[in-house]
Amino acid sequence: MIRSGIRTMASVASKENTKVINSGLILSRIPIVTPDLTEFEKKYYNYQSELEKRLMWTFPYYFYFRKGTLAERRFLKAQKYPVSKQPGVWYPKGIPDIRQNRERRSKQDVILPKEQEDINESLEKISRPVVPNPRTTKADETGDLTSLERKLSRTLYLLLKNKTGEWEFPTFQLKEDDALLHLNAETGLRTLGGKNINTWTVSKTPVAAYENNNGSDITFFIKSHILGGKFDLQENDTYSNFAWLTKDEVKNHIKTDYFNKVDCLLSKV
Amino acid sequence: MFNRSFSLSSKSYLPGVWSNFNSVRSTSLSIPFKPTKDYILNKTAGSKPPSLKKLSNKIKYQSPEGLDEIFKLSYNYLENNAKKIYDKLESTSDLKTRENLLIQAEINNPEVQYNFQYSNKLENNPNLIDYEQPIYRYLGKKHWESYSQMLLMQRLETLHVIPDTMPTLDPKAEVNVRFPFSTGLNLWIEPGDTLSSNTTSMEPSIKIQEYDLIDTTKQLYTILIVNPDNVDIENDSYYTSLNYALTNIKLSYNDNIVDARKFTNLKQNLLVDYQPPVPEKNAGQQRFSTWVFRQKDIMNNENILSKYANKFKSNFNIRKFAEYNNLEAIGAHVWRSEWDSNVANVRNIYGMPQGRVFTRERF
Amino acid sequence: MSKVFVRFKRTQPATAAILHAQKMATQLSVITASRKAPRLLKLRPEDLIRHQTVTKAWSLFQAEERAEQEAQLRNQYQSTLDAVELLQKISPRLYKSVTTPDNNITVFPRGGLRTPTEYPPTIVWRYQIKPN
Amino acid sequence: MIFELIKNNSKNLPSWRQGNSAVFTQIRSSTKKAAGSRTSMKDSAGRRLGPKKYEGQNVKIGEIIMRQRGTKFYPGENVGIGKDHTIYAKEPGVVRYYLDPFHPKRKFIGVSLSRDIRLPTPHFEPTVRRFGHLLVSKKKNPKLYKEVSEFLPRKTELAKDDILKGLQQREENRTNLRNIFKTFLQEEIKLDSIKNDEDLELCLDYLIRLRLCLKNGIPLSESQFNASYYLETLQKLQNRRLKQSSEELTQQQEKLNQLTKLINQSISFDNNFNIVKFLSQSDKNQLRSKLIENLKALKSESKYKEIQQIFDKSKSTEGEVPVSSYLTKSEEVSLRNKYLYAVTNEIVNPTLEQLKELQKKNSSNKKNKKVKNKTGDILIKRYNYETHHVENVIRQRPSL
Repeated sequence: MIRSGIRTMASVASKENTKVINSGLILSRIPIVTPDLTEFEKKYYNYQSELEKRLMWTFPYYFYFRKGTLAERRFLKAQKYPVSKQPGVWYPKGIPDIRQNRERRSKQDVILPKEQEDINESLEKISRPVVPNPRTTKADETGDLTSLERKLSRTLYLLLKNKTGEWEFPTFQLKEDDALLHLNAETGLRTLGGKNINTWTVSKTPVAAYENNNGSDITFFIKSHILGGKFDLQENDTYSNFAWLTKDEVKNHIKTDYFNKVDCLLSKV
Repeated sequence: MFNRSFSLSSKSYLPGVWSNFNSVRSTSLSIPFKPTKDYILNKTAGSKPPSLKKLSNKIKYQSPEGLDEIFKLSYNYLENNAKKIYDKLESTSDLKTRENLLIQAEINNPEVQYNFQYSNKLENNPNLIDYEQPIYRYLGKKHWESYSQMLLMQRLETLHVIPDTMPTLDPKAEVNVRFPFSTGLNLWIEPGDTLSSNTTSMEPSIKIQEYDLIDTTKQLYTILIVNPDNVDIENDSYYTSLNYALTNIKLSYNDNIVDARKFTNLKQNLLVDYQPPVPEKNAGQQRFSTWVFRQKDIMNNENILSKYANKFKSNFNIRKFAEYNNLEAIGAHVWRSEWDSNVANVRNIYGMPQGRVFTRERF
Repeated sequence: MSKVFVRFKRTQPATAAILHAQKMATQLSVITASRKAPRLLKLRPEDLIRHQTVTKAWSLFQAEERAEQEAQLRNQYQSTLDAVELLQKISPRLYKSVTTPDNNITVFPRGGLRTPTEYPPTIVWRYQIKPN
Repeated sequence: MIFELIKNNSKNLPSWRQGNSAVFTQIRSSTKKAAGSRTSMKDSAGRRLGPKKYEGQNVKIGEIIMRQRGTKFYPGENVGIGKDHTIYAKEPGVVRYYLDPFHPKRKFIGVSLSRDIRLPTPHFEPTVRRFGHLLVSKKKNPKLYKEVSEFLPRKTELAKDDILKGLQQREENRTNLRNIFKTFLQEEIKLDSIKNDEDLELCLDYLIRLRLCLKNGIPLSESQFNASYYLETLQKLQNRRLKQSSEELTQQQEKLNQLTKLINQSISFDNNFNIVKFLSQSDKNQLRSKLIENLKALKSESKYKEIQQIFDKSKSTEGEVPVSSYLTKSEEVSLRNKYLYAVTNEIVNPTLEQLKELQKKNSSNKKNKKVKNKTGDILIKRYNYETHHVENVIRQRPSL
């Protein structure tokens, strides 16, 4: 590609000034939690785990709990014991086949003894029970599109609303002669959204090009991730609003041909 | 939409392609026994498999947990894929591609799989395994190739049936042989079995199962049974005889057992009457190989008889015969015969002269 | 002959060795496979077919996912290629800047990107960045 | 030097050893002995290996062609290999040393049956074989002929008596069956068209064959064809053997067809393969549904003796169609289990009186041992999965 570029440089040099070059920025916030499972996946994993429980070797509790300890006693107390075999008795569901306290014909449920639950205990206490944070946040409930805390399981993309009322990715015109695409995008982002933002531009190579206004105006997209801080829209002439949106929301917000250009660049997850 | 979605169109395609039976989908693609079908497709909690007969066994049995829920989703997913293939089928007219699409559309159907895996593939019941359907032909071929075909080829090679009769064989149809008329038994013989002369005293019935896509209304078959081990005492060698020859036999995918009932016209179908194996004492084993050919066109038996009749018994060349009549070998079978005390009886019934006796040692 | 009693250190009786061996045998038998393995899972034909159906559907589903992902990657590569080629036509200067390797930009960010977890952290997002 | 070393070391030894320092062990140095030892005397005489017959030489059966260690040469066509890899001729002919493209790394030795046959023989051509046995003439060599034709392998010779005995037994059984069929045909069916003995014999042949086929699990229509075709073929062969005219054959076959048709319409076999009067499928269905109704009615009135009588063949009344003629074996068993042996009532945790009553009943029932295991009340312990307790249960079944 480089070699061919050098060859054709002279021939296209005359055209250089005829087009306006913009650098666009696809700024994403990567998912914070693992992707949501589909119904099929959920049920399949459930089936597999049930099978695994049925086929697993008997849990060697004596390996984990030393004989005669309190922990062992607590563990044994929590277990449910299978029906034991007695001679001369008819078992309609089949004669029990028990080894090491396990019914070999069915699955083994290992029940962990419950710790005392007291959520109100202070955070400093090390032995407090583990209570996971919810996967949905306040922003999800209020439907706040500008929050970085919405849709934790999805990748969010920054979209801006320009003065004509159209949504687009942040786009900045290359004004100086020696301006570079990615640097222009980064400085542009900071003038628009304030200095309190930490981003990482993956590469200076543009990932897509979009021509609008009959091809007189070309936007080269640069991919970038937001790592910290926040986008705070400053007073400006071009954009009036911003939003952090998932791929399907992006599709609803922007024009079809514009979306088709960036379709493959946006993550489904 | 873009979220990782599992497309379920059970709503849009009720009742689903796999429960539609029409000209394209025959009823053999469904399980005829209703309780089994219900159990597989719409199992309710607590119901037990109908293949369990005793009540006590039913109480004892537990199907795996979580299977019911995931099965419904899986079935809908696979049925949806099948629906797409059936849609594609409507716009194709090429027979080969249609056949392939029909196979692809049904291969994941649990009903088809159940029918095929748990019913007799040899004595097939067309309500369960209907070889008219491409999918059953495909499954049948795979099943045949997994064992029986390999066994046949091994026996043909180790017994040197190839190249002693035909040069080689590219097996395309499954051939099975049994002798119901002589014994009253319902047993299929394995290639290479040594059979008593009593068993083989009457003609075999031969099952020819085609798996390829052919025009069954036109295709004709020739069946030859040859014995390359007749003693040629003058040359101190052996010669081949033709022991049974059937021509112009018409078969279908399901009705394909060849016996006297298949003869529409005795003269056109029966070229050479059955000559039972009557090995002579100390002359070693004789290999009786059954060859099945596809014909290119109708054979004129009178012509052949006038030309070759004298050669059938004394020195038959099966290669030349096949070449002359444009025959394509598609299947074979072999059994072995040896002298036993019943040979004299068989010779007597057939009005043959007494057998010769040879020295036990070779010189 | 006079008997002299001597005090000895008390030793274990002979049966102790046997008991020890027995204990070893019990312990070994506890960890042997035959005692821990469950009974074979025997499915009836109907359930086996249902299981096969599920397995088939899952493998097809996975294959579909994989194909989709590969197609997306292919499209991404093509899109990048197209963009760079267009840039080459329009602006050779930018094209050169884009295609010359620059180590600074490809360096992975210092704090790193956070790996997704099953549940979110207590502080979901850090809104204040440290000024460099 | 060694001596000194021992001396010095002995200072550290305990006192009781120090005095005897002159005692020391003998040490061997590594020198070759002048005389020969056993190791050098192991050379054996030459084994006389190598080819015994060369390319193009004639050989007879059993002649050794090559002695070798390992398979330097592999046995090719018409040769064998011994346990020490000796290659010998199996056929008389010409020795050939050759290569085979199917095994490019091997050298072969073969015997070609004649000088103009090259080895290896073409892969797709029929193999050239030599028969080798000699014809034993009855006229020229009657003694040898007798000896050879009467010879049987040892195993066959030993099994012969048993086989003949079995044959005789089966023949006897068949005659018995024939007699039964004959009386049945003559007394129960009284077919008019069977006039002479010849026809009757043909019918009996057909019936024997039909029963055999049915017993071997061949479906009815298939069995009927099988039996008639068997007889037809025999007729055809007899016709050929006796050199009768073809008209005669067609006559015979027509007769056979008539008789088989007649028999198929008037006779069938029950589920124990006993001959019974003909029942069509619709008749069978009708009888079955009637039987089930009857059984239901009898069961509701708990008339188990009557139910038993229905299933008991020996006790069935005159004129009534026996159950076995229209039910299949499995149907019969399942109906019997359902209506005769099924548990009618259960008493959980019975009282003392109920237990005593049971004991009394059982002691009186003891005589009838045969039906005991399937009928009569029983007391068992059963595990209850809800209460997790073992409970005593009296399971009441019809007592006969």
